[in-house]
Amino acid sequence: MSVTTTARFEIKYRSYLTPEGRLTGTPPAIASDPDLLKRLYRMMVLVRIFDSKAIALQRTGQLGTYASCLGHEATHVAIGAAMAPEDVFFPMYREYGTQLWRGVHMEEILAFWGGDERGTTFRDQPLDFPWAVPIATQTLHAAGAALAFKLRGEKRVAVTVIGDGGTSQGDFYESLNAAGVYQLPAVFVIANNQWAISVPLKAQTACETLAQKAIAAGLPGLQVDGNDVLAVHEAVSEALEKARGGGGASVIEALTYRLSDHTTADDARRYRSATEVEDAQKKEPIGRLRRLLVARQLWSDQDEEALVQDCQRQVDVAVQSYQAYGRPACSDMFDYTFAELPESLRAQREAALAEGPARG
Amino acid sequence: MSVTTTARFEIKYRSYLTPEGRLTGTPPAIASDPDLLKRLYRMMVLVRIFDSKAIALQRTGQLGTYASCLGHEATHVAIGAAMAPEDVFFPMYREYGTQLWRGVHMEEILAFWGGDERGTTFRDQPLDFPWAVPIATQTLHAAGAALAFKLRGEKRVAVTVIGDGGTSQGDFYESLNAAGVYQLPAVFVIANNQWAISVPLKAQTACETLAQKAIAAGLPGLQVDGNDVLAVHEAVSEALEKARGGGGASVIEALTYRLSDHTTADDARRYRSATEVEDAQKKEPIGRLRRLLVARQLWSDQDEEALVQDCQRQVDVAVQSYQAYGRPACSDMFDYTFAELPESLRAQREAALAEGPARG
Amino acid sequence: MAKVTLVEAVNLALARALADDPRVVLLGEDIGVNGGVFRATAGLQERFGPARVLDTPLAESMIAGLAIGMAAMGMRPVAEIQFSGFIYPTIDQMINHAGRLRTRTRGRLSVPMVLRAPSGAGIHAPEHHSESNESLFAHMPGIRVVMPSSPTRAYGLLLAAIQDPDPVVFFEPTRLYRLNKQEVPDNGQPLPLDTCFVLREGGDLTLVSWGAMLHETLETARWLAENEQVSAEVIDLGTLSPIDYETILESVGRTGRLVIVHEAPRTAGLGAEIAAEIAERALYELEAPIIRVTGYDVVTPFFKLEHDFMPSIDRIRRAAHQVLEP
Amino acid sequence: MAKVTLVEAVNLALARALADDPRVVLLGEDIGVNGGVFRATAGLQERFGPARVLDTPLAESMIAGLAIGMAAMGMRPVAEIQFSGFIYPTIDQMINHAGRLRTRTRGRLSVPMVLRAPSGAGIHAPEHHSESNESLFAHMPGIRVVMPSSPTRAYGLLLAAIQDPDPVVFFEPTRLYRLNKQEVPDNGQPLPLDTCFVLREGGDLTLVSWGAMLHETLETARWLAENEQVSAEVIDLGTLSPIDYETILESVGRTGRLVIVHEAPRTAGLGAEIAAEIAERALYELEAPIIRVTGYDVVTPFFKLEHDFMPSIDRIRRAAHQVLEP
Ligand SMILES: Cc1ncc(C[n+]2csc(CCOP(=O)(O)OP(=O)(O)O)c2C)c(N)n1
Ligand SMILES: Cc1ncc(C[n+]2csc(CCOP(=O)(O)OP(=O)(O)O)c2C)c(N)n1
Ligand SMILES: [Mg+2]
Ligand SMILES: [Mg+2]
Repeated sequence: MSVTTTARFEIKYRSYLTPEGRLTGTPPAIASDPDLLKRLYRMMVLVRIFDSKAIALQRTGQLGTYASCLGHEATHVAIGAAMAPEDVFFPMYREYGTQLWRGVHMEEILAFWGGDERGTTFRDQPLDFPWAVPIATQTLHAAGAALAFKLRGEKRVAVTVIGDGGTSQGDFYESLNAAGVYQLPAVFVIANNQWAISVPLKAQTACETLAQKAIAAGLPGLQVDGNDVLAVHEAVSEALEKARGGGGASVIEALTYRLSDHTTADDARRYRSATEVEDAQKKEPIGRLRRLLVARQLWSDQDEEALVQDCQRQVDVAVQSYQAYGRPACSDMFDYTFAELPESLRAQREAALAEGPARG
Repeated sequence: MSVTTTARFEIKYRSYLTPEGRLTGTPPAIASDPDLLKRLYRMMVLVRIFDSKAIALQRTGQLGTYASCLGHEATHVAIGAAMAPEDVFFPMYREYGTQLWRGVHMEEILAFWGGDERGTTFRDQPLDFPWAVPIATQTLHAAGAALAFKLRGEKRVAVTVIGDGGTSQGDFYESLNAAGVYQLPAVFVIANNQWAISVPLKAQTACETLAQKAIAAGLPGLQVDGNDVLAVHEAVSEALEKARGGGGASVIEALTYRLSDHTTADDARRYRSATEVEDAQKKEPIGRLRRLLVARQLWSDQDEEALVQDCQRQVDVAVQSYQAYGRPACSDMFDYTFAELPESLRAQREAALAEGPARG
Repeated sequence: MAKVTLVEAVNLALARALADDPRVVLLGEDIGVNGGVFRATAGLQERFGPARVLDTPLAESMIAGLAIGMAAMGMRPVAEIQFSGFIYPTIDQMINHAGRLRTRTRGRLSVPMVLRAPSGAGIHAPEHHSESNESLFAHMPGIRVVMPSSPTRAYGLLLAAIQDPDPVVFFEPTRLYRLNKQEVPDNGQPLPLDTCFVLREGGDLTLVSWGAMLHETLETARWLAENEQVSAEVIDLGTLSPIDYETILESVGRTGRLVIVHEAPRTAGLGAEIAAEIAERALYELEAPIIRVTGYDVVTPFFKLEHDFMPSIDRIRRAAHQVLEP
Repeated sequence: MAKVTLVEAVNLALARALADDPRVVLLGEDIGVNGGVFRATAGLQERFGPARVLDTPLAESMIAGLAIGMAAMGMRPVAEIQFSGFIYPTIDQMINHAGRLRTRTRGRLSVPMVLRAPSGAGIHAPEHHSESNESLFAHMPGIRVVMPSSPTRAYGLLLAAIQDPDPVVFFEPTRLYRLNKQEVPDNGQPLPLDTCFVLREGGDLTLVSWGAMLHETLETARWLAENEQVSAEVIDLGTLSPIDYETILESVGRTGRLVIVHEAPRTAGLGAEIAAEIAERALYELEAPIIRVTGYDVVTPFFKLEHDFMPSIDRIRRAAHQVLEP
């Protein structure tokens, strides 16, 4: 035959929890696990309260530039909840929901954005990678870690998150390709929040979906409603199970929206309309989960009040710890450059210490 | 609905001329253009004779490392024939068939592999890019050129070729993405010869096809029989027409086979079986076109003999010109570094010239 | 004539180049509607249209590669990299193509592009937003590297970079972006790319620096003049590669003393190049060892310690005293 | 004990590391069945299996990024880049992650990886196969850069690089791969990464070099001894970053004369760093200006002119004469 079809693909989309808080279709098992639903809800609320506090700290000069996660809570928290402790997480820079679930402390997050390397020591989470500011680079680390797990025969999975903008980077593509070739235990979540700073999705790619980028690496790609904690949890859990069982990597595109400015250094009003943000606001993830819980009588106004108070208290404690960090030692700059200080750095270190703390 | 399908894709494959030299399906118009068929054939034979001469020169110490195009002739020549003169070609390193069609001289190709920059001056082809040895980098130049054409409103197309191995590079993906976003007049041909030096396709990617990589950029992807000059010519012509008309970029995967070692520095027997090569040999492109021409009584033994003699003569002339190149001037090293020699290079240039030609 | 900041001067120069030369096109992440994260391209897309000021997908190797293709086809692309910490993916394209297309084709094709990037620490930015990596580019043949240190020089040098027939990497010191203002006549006049700028004349010692560190270097010179009657000549390197050694040699010939100040790490930093060259060519004029005051050989720390990393006025003054009384 | 070439010594060291340490994994393009385009990994996949010696897809940034992830998870990846002209896409991963993961996490995570790459000109290779770019890596904090100049040192330094707890970029001079043989006992003994190697003692002048250029440098020293009774001390830098200055200073303290020889372009090459540092710390011991004999500030030419580009024995000898009779 002169013309034949050699390959066919399709991208599916999953969503169970509507913005109104109703379940549709055949929801996953966690829909009937009230405890887990409530834990997810609590964490999403904690993250949101933490987030607004961090912005307040920045606005009052107590924190450096900060990247808000407003609107991404379902995606981030669901990833954390789906992962096993021995899995390893490779974040970009705003997945606080995942990190808090996995034992990173709020004061560590603040310290990072406060300009202090001690923020990335993750005292209760020794293996997760720190934030990766150079976009997409972390996806290769995830692939490398997954390769290590596979070569050592460990049943662990590397999970990474990347933004819609990040999917334009060659590193992202190369990591998917490696994951395909080596059948790696890895899960790539694309947190598609529609914007890369001021660049809207349609100026980032001509693709209809970002999930279809998986096809270029021979991987399965799936779209989910990223504001539906059930859908994300199910998709990530399935991908983890598959990866853990030797079935290779998956790509999950979580459709969400960045409700805040890109960072506190950004002013999104310059490039997007208030209407668009208002529309997105209506689909935000926390309200819809609360509505579900309330409708099922799993949640009351009192619960809400108590939760908010508790979260605020936790955040306050974290802020205090952060503020107690003080200045790192100048010598730290040298002492962790290599495992052992080379001779040539010794003199520089002494000179620097002799300077005393700098102004600025 | 909880689960929906949001996108569907398929990859088609086209082939008209069987290895036996028979036409199948609905062949493109050029099947009934004997002159063009004969021109294509002549060029394919010239390229093959040139290629074997180049290898001979290398074996006898008259040329540096050389990358043979044995087996790729249909793909390469068809691209050249489909392009318009004002289009621009961005080669990798073995597309002599395209280049000769477009006015690059055989002695220039030899000079390049003979270690002489004058090989890339392309005296009768002032705009095409020189060879790009760093794999995949050229695809971005093609995208950039296409962007220039588009911004200036010119009806010109940038055409580039990349190998199967090259498709694993981030640069390739980034160039496709740019071509999608800006709807660029560009054609990306993947010359899938099954091997990247010693790495077979299945160790390069988990993809079923390489054409499907287009999906990751929202571009159309098509597979063709790369040993079928009609199929390649049709596919490239259509892609060019589309691009020229403002319809954007295309990806074409031409399925062929590298019948030779990777370069003269390689020994393919180390990593692939003789049987595989023999099987591929049966599908090589020149024999099948000759069989078609002969069956249609467009070609005789005498024609063949005359052609071979003519090609040999042309190649001999080119080898003589190449051998007459001599040594480039040492000053060339400096004089083309910048448009104008900076003061700091002047002293280095004088010092270098004072050295006299180096041994080595 | 209004006074403008350095980043406004960059904006002025870009606007002027766009207006004067139809081949000029800007491209980069967030440079369109948003006007660049530092506002260097503010208003330019509105004024010149989206075909002259292009937002790109998020991919730095792509930005450099597109610019090379455009430049070789006769345009004058001016590409922005959002921070110099994200410039590394361009290196392959810059060294393997931008810097060598002319020589490889014996002049048939060339790459008149500019790669702009903010550079340096001191603005309390997040990780990877405070790097100084000019010396990596200075080591690349066929590429000019430029870094202005005032609004006037930003304007004139950027125009020169855009007009230059070869690739230029143009670093803009973020710490100076809004530090102070100058009257910058928008006259379309480029400044030369083959000479240093003597910012202050003096006969006792020579201070060479570039970019933001000139701020501290000049302050040190002023302090020395006011407090110790020492007259320091201050030279702004301006074009970091190829280097104009004549100006420096002439100065050191008079002063016999040289201190080089830069923010990048010391080892294989550009200060080494200057020190080596001057020491070779002016050894017998030197009254004291050439001293480099530089960032340490450590990763630029997160911002709580960035001022411990960057050369301070104290350190520069101490070096000056060392060369004055060796 | 058979004599081996430099590339065979690399192979021996890799085999030894694979045998001794289960964490060691090799990865790279064509390193498996094919044994590497230079045969550095010949036979290793057969011997240690495809889970220890991995062929990778064709993507250098990927190779570096995978190695970082593997290393941080406790493996000891040794990655091969096929030629140093293709190492540039790794720079982003190396500088932004490999070199800083330890300091950014205050020691919680680290990157004990090795990035091996052939380096240098002189083997009539095609374009982009003859580059020397060690100084780009020497400028990166947190990364060691090593380049051996003999089979013995290739073996010992590569073992040391693999055992080192931090990232090491290991350049192998292609020109020396098969130039000559040495007896290399396969004893698993690493050589130190914190000292230079004095290859020849002498009191009249000091010649510092690394990699393939040591060949010409040593020949020059021999010539000077035989023909002019001049005794040149020849120092192999070995580890190019961080540099062991003590050995060089001690030597220059005795000879008062220093010539540095390297193949990479002059500007911001590593020779500048050494010259600057020695001139600063030993100015008063210097009897003559320090001279750098280097590649020119041009793109490494195609191979017909490569020997015009590379420092020749003539040039080194002329520099020696200059410092001897300044
Ligand atoms: C390599 C690189 N280039 C540029 C930047 C600057 N930058 C920071 S965030 C960002 C946009 C990222 O968008 P996206 O990937 O969609 O993630 P989001 O911030 O929307 O979550 C850019 C361009 C960077 N951090 N790294
Ligand atoms: C960036 C880069 N990495 C590595 C190489 C070395 N190399 C040259 S050709 C080649 C294989 C290319 O395979 P493919 O893309 O399939 O093209 P083919 O040679 O088969 O036509 C490699 C690895 C290179 N030239 N550039
Ligand atoms: Mg986004
Ligand atoms: Mg191939």
